[in-house]
Amino acid sequence: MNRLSIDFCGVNFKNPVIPASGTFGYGREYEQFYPLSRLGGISVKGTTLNRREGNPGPRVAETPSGMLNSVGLQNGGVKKFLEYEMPNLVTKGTRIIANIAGATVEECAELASMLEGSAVDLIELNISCPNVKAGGAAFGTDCTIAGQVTRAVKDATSKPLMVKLSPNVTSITDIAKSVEANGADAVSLINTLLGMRIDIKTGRPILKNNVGGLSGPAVFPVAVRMVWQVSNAVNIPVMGMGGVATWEDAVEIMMAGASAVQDHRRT
Amino acid sequence: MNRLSIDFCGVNFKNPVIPASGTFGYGREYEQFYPLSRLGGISVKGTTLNRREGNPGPRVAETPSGMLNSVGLQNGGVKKFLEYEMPNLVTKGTRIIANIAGATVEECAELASMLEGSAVDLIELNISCPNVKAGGAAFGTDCTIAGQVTRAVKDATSKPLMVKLSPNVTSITDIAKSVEANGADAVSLINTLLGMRIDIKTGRPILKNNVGGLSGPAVFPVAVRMVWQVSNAVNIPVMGMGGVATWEDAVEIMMAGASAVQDHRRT
Amino acid sequence: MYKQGKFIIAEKKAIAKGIFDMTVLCPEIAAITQPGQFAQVAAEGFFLRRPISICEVDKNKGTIRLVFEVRGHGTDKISQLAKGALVDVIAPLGKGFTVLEKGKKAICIGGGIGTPPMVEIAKQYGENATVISGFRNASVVILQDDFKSNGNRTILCTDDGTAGIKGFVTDALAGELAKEKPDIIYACGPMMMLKNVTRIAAENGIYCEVSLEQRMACGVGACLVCVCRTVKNGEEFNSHVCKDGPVFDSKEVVFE
Amino acid sequence: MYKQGKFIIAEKKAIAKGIFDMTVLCPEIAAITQPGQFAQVAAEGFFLRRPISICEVDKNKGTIRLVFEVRGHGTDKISQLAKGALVDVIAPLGKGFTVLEKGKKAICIGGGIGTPPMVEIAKQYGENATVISGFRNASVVILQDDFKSNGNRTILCTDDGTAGIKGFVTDALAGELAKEKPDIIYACGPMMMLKNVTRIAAENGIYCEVSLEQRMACGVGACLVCVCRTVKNGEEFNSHVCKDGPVFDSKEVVFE
Repeated sequence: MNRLSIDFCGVNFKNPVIPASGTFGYGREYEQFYPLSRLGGISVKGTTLNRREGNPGPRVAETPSGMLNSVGLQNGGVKKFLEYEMPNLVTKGTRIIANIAGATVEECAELASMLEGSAVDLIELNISCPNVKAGGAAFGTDCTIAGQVTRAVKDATSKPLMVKLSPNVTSITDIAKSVEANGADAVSLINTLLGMRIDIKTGRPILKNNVGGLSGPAVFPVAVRMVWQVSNAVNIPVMGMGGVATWEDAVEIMMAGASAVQDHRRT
Repeated sequence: MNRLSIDFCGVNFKNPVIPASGTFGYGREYEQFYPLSRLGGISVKGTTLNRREGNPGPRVAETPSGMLNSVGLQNGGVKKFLEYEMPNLVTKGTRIIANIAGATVEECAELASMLEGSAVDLIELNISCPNVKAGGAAFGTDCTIAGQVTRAVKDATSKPLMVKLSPNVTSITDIAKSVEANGADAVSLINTLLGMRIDIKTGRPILKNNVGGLSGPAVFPVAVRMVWQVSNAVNIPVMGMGGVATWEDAVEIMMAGASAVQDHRRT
Repeated sequence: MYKQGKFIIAEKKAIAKGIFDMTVLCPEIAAITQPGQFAQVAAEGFFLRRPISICEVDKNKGTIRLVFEVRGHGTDKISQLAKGALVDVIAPLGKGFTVLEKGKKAICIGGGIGTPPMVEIAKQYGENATVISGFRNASVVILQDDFKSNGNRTILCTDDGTAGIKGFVTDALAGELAKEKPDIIYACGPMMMLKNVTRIAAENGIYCEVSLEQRMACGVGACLVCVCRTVKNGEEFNSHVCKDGPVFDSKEVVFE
Repeated sequence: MYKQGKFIIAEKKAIAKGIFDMTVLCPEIAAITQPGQFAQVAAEGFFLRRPISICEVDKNKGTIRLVFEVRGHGTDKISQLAKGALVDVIAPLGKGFTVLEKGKKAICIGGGIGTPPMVEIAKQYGENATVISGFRNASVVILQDDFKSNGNRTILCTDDGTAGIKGFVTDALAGELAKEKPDIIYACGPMMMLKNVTRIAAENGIYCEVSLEQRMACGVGACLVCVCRTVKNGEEFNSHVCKDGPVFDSKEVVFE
């Protein structure tokens, strides 16, 4: 028997450590370093309904103990994911977490329904992206909208649903309670903190998109705090992430209440 | 003429760099390193109506490129500040920013009125502390309450009023607009981000208070982003702070829109 | 296929103002490195590695050579590593230059700190390669002797004429093409230079490869931050310097 | 008055399992250091300095001696600094031990890594000082020869009896007091040990000073994080280890 294996909202993972979405591509790039079969699972990069080119560069800026990124959800779209990536992923003997993001509630629901036939084990719904119909405010910054999109996606899928929460809010526990009340089987947190760097030689923001998401060890204390708050506020399992770089970090965020961890591979 | 001098909401500072409240005590501890007369000003540690013992220890935890603290506003109270610290500070030839914090709107107003006769140049109102009458939620996390306390303090003083904003909010620009509409002459940001560390040897939070405020270079990208957002949203001057450790950082946060900077001396 | 490890610095010296020359003993990397590939080098205390083009490879000695400029605190930290110390490197990374069969002629163009990757590719062509390199002034001229020991013909340009001929590498390129057209052109340097080299190559119907730069994170194609704009059969799309490049067919690069 | 600077490491060696002995050449600091004061030592790559008690001062050589245990990544980083390297130090900090006039007798008590600060204070008393030090086992016994060369009487205790007598320093202290009462007792070590030493000293009516530890940031009394609970004329209040201590009159410390 495998003492590291866990049951996470009905999905069995052979161990609780999973590379975070967006840091690991579809696994192809790191396969030689980390045989995917050794990973508890993989949360693949954010997938949208249609192919997205993402933001213009520069898309990255270094920060103390971290980095800002503004990739802008570049991906080939859900059809390419299902036709090109899934056939490869299913052969790897690891759990597959599909990370999905939509511009509207309807789009999120449609994305989930398109994954119905697939071998995806768990759906991770990214609610930190802008809700076009709500003037671009992120779904994840409003309890009502976060609840609505969760409910719509849950109704559109038979797979377990994990909602990825944004830390850029006044009360992350209120958001967590709302998505739990609306059918979420789990929550994952934290997504990136909104940040900015300016090139003092030019006076202009380093990122073409001006602002970007802060990740890395710098945000780890915020992740630990929010995981601790949320796991004390909801009854569904929490997947912890945000600057988890070492095994000690993984232990610490699990002590804060996470049942599983998404880590940020450093190479 | 001094090319570094600035006018900040009517107060002339000989230069725009000021040690942040809580990092510099009342100046006594660092005098031999930094003659106070060379500083643009000093934002003294948070002062409350009555003497406060603060939180039990440990009050500090190290984090990647930063630290958490939970001092809990330990201070001798406003009377001691006026009788013991002010007579010393007025001899230093630098601007004095009094940082005040109260448990209720009325207490904040009373604090401000007690500074009326003093040589304090600028009042910095800390609205990140818990509002006892609102169940302990920080004044600074609600637009209405932030506006109310700002108005009450403004009505109680003839001195320029700067409101120090909390970054632990969904929209810091909404809070900034509310305090501007209610009479704030300036805003300062960011206060610390709420964070937590756990000692993996004991499984317990390192801080006796469980959570604490994250400061240091780790939070600098969040500070730059919020200063940029707020300075584009209000017409009153912004004093930037949060992980400012080098002259390059000071330049960067001023490029983001700050007219002056509170820095975090590293020794 | 790339390797990661901490390797011994066999040689390190400053070769010009703020420019360092580091030879790293890493046989498993040297054995598989192609001209034009790069290395991701860790700078202690910094979150992101620094991408540095591989200047030269010695498969017999099992070494790679990194010539880089100190541009900030991170590269400054790397430049402080001493001979004998360990340096944390991931390499070889990215798509390198296309090497034509023996006897073909090449022109290699380097602009400033874009010059180092030209050493290994020019070496493949020996006397059949002409290396045109340009620098701000004499104080930052580098690698001319290395090209000569490759057997390459060299044309040195400086903006102020303090070394070689006064003028831009593109002027020298035009002059060369007027005399004889090579089978291929390689270029690395500022975007404006690459844009002009690309135009001149196109006007002369010569295949040209350019090596691009972009702010980078993972270096292996996973994080998608090092984006550059490219075009194929009329359709524009985003490529990534670390995996699709750093070397691109110049016709496929979209220059703003 | 304290100084900050980068100073040369004159000596560095490991003296027990995970315990290092570093001598730093800093005449301006050595000249003003009192027994029981401490230094704030920077660990590269870490935000906070590490507070380390000053074990010994040589005002002629202009050196201070720091004996510390590797407890985490930060102290590990400091322990890697080599002889001849620079170490960034702020010292002397805090309130040290009260030194009585010549001829007075003292008992100095060190528990584990609380032993180093006893070297300098015991030196002030020479043969009039008895040093009782306790350790987990023989593998972590330190500084006994230093006390002997001070001319001190030494009593060594270990929890498991693998060195010296088997038992606690408090047992040895009680035994000493039964024979003769000193004019003062100094102690540094685990809180439980300090609590018991304080009780025994009080029962025997002997003035006692204890040196405390707490997680620290600025080290100079500005940030107020290194809090400890103290009492004076019946009133309890918070003091700060870095400025009001690390040495306190044991009667004024509130032990939980």
